[in-house]
Amino acid sequence: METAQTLIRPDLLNLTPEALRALLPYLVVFAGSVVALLFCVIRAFNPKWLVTWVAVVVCAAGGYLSSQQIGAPTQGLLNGMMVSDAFSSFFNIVFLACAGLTCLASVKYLDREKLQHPEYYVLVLFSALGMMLMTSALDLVVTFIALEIMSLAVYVLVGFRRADRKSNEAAIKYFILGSAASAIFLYGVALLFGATGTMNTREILSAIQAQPELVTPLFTLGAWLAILGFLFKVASVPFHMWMPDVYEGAPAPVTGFMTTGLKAAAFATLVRLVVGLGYGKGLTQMVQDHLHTIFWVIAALTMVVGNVVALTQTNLKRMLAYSSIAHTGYLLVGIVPGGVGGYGPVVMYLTSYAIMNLGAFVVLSILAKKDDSGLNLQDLSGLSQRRPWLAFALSVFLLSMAGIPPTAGFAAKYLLFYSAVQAGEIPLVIVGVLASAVSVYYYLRVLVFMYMKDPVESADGAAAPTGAFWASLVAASLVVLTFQVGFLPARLLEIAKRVALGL
Amino acid sequence: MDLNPYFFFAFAGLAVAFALMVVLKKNPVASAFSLVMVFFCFAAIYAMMNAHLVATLQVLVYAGAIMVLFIFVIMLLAVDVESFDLGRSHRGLRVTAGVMTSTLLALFVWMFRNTSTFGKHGTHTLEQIQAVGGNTQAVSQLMFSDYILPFELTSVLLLAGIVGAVAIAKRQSARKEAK
Amino acid sequence: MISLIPLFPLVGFAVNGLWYAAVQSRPGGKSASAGVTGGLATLAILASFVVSLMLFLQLQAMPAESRVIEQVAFNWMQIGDFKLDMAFRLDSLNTLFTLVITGVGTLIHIYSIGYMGHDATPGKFFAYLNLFCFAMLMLVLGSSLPILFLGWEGVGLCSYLLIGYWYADMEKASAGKKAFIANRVGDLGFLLGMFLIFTTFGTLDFVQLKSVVTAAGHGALPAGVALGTITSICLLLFLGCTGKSAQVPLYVWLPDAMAGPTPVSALIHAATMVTSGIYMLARLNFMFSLSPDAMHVIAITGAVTALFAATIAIVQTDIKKVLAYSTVSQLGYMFLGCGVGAFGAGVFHVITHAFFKALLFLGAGSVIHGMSEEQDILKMGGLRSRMPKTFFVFLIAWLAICGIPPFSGFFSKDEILWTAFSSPHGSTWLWAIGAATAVMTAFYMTRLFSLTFLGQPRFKESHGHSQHADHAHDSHAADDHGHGHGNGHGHSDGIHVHESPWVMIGPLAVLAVLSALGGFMGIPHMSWLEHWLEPVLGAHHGIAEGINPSMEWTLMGVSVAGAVVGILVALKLYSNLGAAAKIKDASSFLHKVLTHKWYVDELYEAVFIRPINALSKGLWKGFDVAVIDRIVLGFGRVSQAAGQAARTIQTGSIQVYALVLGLGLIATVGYLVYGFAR
Amino acid sequence: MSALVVEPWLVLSFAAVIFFIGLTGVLIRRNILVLLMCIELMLNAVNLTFVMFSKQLENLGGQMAVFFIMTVAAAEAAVGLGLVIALFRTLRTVDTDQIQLLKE
Amino acid sequence: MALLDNHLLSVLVFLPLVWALVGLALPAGKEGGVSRIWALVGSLLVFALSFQLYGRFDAASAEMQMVEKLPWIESLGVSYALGMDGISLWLLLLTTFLTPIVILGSFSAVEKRFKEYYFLLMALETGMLGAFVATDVFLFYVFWEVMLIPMYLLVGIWGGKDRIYAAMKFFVYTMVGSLLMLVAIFYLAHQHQVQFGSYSTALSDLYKLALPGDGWWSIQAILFLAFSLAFAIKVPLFPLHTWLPDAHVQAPTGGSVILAGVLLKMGGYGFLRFAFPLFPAAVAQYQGIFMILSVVAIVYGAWVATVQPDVKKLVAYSSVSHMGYVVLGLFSLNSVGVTGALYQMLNHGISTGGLFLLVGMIYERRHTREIADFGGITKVMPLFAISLMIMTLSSVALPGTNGFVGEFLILLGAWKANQVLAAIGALGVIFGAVYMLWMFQRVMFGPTSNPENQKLKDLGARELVVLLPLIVAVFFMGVAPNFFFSKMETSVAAFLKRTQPALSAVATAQNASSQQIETTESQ
Repeated sequence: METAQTLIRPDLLNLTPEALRALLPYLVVFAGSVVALLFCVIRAFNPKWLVTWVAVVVCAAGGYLSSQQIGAPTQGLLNGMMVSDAFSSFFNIVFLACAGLTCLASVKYLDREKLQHPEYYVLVLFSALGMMLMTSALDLVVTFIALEIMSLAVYVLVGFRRADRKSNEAAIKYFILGSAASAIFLYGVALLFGATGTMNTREILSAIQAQPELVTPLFTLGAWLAILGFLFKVASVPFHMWMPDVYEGAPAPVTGFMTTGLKAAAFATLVRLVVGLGYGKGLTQMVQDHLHTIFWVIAALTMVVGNVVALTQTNLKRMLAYSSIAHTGYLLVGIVPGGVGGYGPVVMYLTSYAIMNLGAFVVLSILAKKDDSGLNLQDLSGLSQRRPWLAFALSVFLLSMAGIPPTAGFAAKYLLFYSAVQAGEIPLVIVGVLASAVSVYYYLRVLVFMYMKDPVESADGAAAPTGAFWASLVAASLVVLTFQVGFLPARLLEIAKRVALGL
Repeated sequence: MDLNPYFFFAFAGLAVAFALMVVLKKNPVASAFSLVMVFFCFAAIYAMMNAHLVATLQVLVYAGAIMVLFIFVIMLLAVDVESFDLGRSHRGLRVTAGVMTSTLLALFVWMFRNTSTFGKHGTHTLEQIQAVGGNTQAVSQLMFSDYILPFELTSVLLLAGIVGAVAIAKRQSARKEAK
Repeated sequence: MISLIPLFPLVGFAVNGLWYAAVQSRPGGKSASAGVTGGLATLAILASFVVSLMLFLQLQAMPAESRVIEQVAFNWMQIGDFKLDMAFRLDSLNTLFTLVITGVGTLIHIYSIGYMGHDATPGKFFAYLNLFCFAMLMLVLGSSLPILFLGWEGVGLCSYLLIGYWYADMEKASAGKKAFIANRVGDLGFLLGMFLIFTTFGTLDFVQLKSVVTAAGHGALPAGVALGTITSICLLLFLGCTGKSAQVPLYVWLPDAMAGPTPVSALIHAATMVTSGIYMLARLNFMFSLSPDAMHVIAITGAVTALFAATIAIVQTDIKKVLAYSTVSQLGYMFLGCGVGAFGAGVFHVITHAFFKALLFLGAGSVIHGMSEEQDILKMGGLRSRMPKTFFVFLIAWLAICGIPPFSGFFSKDEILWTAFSSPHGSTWLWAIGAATAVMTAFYMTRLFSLTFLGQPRFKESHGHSQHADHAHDSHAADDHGHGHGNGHGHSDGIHVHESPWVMIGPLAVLAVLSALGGFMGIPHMSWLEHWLEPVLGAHHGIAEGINPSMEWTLMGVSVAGAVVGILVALKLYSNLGAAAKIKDASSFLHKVLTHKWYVDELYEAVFIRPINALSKGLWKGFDVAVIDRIVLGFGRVSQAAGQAARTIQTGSIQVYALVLGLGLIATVGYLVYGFAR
Repeated sequence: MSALVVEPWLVLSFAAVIFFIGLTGVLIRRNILVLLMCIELMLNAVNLTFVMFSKQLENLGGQMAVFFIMTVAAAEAAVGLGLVIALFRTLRTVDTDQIQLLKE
Repeated sequence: MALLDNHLLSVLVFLPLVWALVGLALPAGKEGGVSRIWALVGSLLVFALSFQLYGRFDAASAEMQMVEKLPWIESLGVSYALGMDGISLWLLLLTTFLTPIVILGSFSAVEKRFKEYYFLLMALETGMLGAFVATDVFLFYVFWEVMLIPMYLLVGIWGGKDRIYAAMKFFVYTMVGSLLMLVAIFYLAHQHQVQFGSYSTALSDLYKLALPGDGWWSIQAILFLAFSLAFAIKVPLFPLHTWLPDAHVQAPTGGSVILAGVLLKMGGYGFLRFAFPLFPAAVAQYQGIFMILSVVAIVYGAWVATVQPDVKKLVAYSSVSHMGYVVLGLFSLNSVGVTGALYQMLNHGISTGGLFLLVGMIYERRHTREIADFGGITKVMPLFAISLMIMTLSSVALPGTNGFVGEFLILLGAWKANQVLAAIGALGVIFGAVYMLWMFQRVMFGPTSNPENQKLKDLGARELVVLLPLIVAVFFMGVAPNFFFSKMETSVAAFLKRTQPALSAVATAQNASSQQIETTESQ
């Protein structure tokens, strides 16, 4: 028999219209970033505003296309390497919204910082694409590559203020620790591959469900290392150390993008990973219990450490970084029980958190002075008198983070903890609420400075930047959203639940 | 595992030795060259495992491209500073790190030793691979069908990497223009 | 109709009060004259008196066993089984009190018009007086304990307001506060007693209560109620009485209460308010008589108070203080009477005491008025000729309180002494204490009388001032700032002694008549009073076994003789001050103790006030701030410190970050290995 | 006859040794460039694991993964070195002990 | 007006907020003239509107009335459910009554940032009204928390020297307490799902839950304690009261009045509305402990108040004492005590509110609150003296004033429940008089020796208008309590009915155990 055999399966390359439609958001974003890149390169256009708008339009288009997919049936794409389901479509919208709003809010900031390089927007688009792919991926290799697409872009964005030492330092720290964590994740994937013979989470799950003896030490180690890689990305204690430094050093809009888009992406992927590796419904009892304990401790530690350290911070960006760690802890509460019931609220929380945190950083980027200075608490003294609306917006976002009704943060936290109580995690919830009681203190301290102290006359006080129209608009719309979700959380919750159900 | 144990242990030993040199040598250039040696050892082991394409790429991409990049940067930067031999971090950290990694290694090895069940075997037996024309053929064919998505994504990744590297490393012309 | 009685003074209070608050107290507002405001107030109380009188006559026309007039004004509160009406009930007991209060009250109001003629804020004063009358009338007219309590606390308030009337003097303000708080201590007992009654008997209405308590027949315990409960109720209520009626141990406020204007002392602290304790005992006599233990306590407290206060009165030199202690002592008599079961005798003494003590106080007021605010009897003397009218009325009162027949005090005091001896609850000891007190009373009253009116003046007299009395004392009234003792001494020119005007003397005369003749309503063995009170207080209890009824006359003789002896000794002693001084020196320790009122105030200060004050401070600084707050803030501090500690790991070094990551890896992987290895 | 057989766990352990040597390097070296090299070491250890399993399980997926990892490593190296250059421009150093501006 | 007919409560709750938002858009005017008039008109409008409640309330029914219910988060059974009964009626009216008074009283006290001040006051009113009418625990929690922020800002911006510390303490203290309540709410909703198959946080549904309640650490008991922590902090009950003196002293006058007048009432209201009917067995179990704590609060608060050098702090500690009475009455668990406690809540709002207003008025004149700085004020400010005297008398519970009715009923109720504790609690009657009168004496009496005090102006017309309603209320409530009781009676009885079986069960259990001890001892 000389007939040359081939491993090529042409059927994989014949895309059905449904599959094409499912892939369309990704293609649009990719195409958009390439177009934007072209505009960067071709100097004939004035790319200053054009690239921005290309990015925004692309995000909007991608978001719209994704929203069309939410109701579509779940389908595996390209050999089941990725999946288009409600979960991925929903998060696509979140990522693209974050990216688009970040782009809009960055315009004035970049002008002020003399950083108006069009690459910025391209990189934001690339990272958004990475996020989208990462959340959609089923195959861990795809997850890894998407993770790297996102990360590489973000590494660069963090270091985007190239002349600033802090920015450089943040980028290099993030890069080194991030790469190490990637390596750990990858090591886990390798072990999983050995333990199950596949890298596709769907297949892994069905394999261990069919053959419980596959849950070997090797499998457990691999699974844990893979999960750990994402626990690093979402900055849960003790894998959180990089985060405050990076958040502080990165340009304010980028930090905002990271705390929202990147965090949501990492967390969404974590959820996929946790589900795919059988946590809660496929592991042997012993492994399940041990992993549960580990998650429990990490969640508790994350909530406590994040909040407690945030208490001592005086720089707003850094404080929000620690608060972001604390929020990771709350989110983990939704994962600890290991049931689908928890994931809906996690989705909801991620969305709400994205809204309020992005808002907070947009406000910070408006407030920031050269090289993101002027973001210490003292600098906010009397802000309510100087710039009442900004102060109000920031207050809303902070109170929402503190979980005070009637804001999105409260509704989301309520639902999250509620689901945990249902799952019987009452002690953890108690740790959570006590930790969030601590958090109230530092969020309110910002309000103290803004509302209760009188303005101090600083030397460059007169040069306070003004007139960031788009950023203000973004902030305002986010305030509205914060209240809307706070008052009427039912709709978002329904979507989130449906989204999580498909996992 | 039909791996020649003598060759394997020889290359493995060499790799470990060079890896240690990467870590322990003060001079980054020495580290870099040790790393190249590690890469070569790995290539040899890959070859022994019938992963010919990977072995080749190991030499080309790692030993060739990446290491050249490293050396290039080292040279680029080393010109500017007196001493580039920074050595190691302080002792407490070193000891802790040593203890820690050894412990971790022990834990990992324990895990490996206690695993007897592995995942299901795939279809890419030696015969099958031979049938499609060898390792390189098989890998390439897979790349354009089963693994088309990650393959395409690598292109995006590289594009992103290029844009990023350019954005971050190019001379700060914009700033100067602004001034 | 009954509600009109308290309503008139309330309206008077409202009119005067609002007028004062809205007009007179405003900056630039002009004070109304005492004549106008006082006239208004007097009219109000007079109207009450008229109504009372009419109702009294109405009662009298009724058959004895149904002498009750009731009126429910409105439903005050009602919650489930707890129902409380704002209701008034007039019967033979409180009609007497009503008459005394409104009658004596009217006189004192009239008197005050003169006495307060030059006060800066007469509007305020008369408003207070009317308010007091209102409260006092509520107290006696109320058909249930809570209404009584309303009046009970109300009179306490007025007492507070009026004692501290000249508030600019901190001591007077303090005296007011002391009165209120001492009363409050008693009220606590009252309140708890009331609760216990309600939880035991389910009602607070007097009539219902009586029917429940006496359901099992006279002298028998009601079904299902332990004697201990009854005793507790009685003792708790009696605690209230000790506060309001100034008995040991809560009497301390009454002497200090003399800081108020003298008519107030007469009205509140002699004639009416302080007797409300007796009223309550009499009102609840059916309850008290069930508990022999409680009766003993009451009798003994009364006797002890009587004696104790008399000892102090002997050495006081302030004319009003002497009278104050005498009041305490006389109240002790009344309680002694009630305690031995002779509630009628107690009430009788309340009435006579109201007459003569009011007279004494008003007379003293007249003296003080005439002496330009001098109150020290050692600085008086020889006023007989200078204030003859005052002297005359005072003489009657003096004889009455000393128990010289046929003045009113004799009859009532004698009845108490006799029952103390003869009643089943009584004993020889109680009589002996009472008699001894009678002797001492005669002694110190005579001392007072002698030092004030007899002998030679011991003050520098000035002449040549205007003949009109009104002008001589403008110093005290024009400005209440400097009001007080100091002012009297400040007259380097000496004092122009003068007789008081007719508005003051008139009431005195009426009271003098009453003091002289009032006793005839209760002549032993043919007492109109006893008969009158029978529906409420029950028939006379008779005498204990083994007591010869003829002893009554003997004892009467003994006490009169004792009084006469006391009078004579005192007259002899104080006709020559040198002799008195010798005795004083001879018993300097005793004298000192007595002058300092047995150091009771100091004792209370040391035992209650200071420790609680110190404790409070300690609790505040030592517990509130140092413990609770420290714990609360401690949580914050611990969090902060933990945060700081966690910060220190955050060194900024990549290696350390990676190390922590690695440690997390070890911990988790180790835990998993442990799981497999187990 | 050789009794010596290369058991899978032995290869795995060898890879782990290399991996942890790399990790140790990240922990103890101060030169950022060497840190980057150490991360390459770690990735190589992973690659070895993949290839081993690929062979053992007769599944070329492992080798595919290696191919992608190499690509990623290249891109990472490019960006990482770019970052190092940028850092060096402003800080004039590649010493991790010198880049501790951001802390606590 | 169909809107008013069908949604009176919603209109009432949100009108202040909407009104205030419009006010934000208006110019503040000179010295905040526009803002304050706008706020005053708005609050008066709300007050007038609240009379509708009184008129339409059916006292004979214990059911929730004027009910509004809209699904809110259906999947969790959360609804926007409003309703009122005899318990909330008067608290609502108290709120709407005090708000215009506070606004009018703040005219001269507020010297900066007028617009925000009046906005926050009205927003606060929305929160308070909402909390009193919410019949869904989730909704209640929302309003409960929403109240905190305006109060926090009021204290923090317009407060005294240590305002920030006080504001923080207030907020964090309250927040810590309420968060555990939140967890308990989760558990309740979860239990509803377990027992009835659907989620619900509606109060009426949760009442139906069967929760094991035997012993000290039963599920009911733990849930009860979680709720109680929130309420006890708010009340505040000893030993969780330390935020109160700080908050009161530092808050601006208006803030203090609202804080004392309404916010503290949330705690008592919460006990009655939530803790009692939801956890009857646990309430019966813990009755003694809470009574002890409240008695301690009464005496302790009074003692500590006695030695305060600052008038406002004295009044603040007196609040601790007075609210101790409230809790004592509530936990007497009989209709007399509970009615008394409810009444005492109203009283405390009136009298302590009045006291704070008066302290504020003198503070505006003298810029000090140290008792030692005063003396002889009566002479120069007679009307002030009269007003203060009336409020003082109300505070010391003189019969004829409102305070007496409340304290009397509370003590009577407590006496029925436990005579020893009631007796100790009654000591407050004495100590209350001690600290109030002593303060009064030191401030108002004596010679007007300080020259600064000699030139003080007496109360002006506006201040009198502020005080008069309170003074009238003091006497009216003292004389005609039935006017109020008649509306509460049915509701209180209905609430108590739920605790009675549990109460008798606990009593029997205790009797049984004590009998057992006796029998074992006799053996």
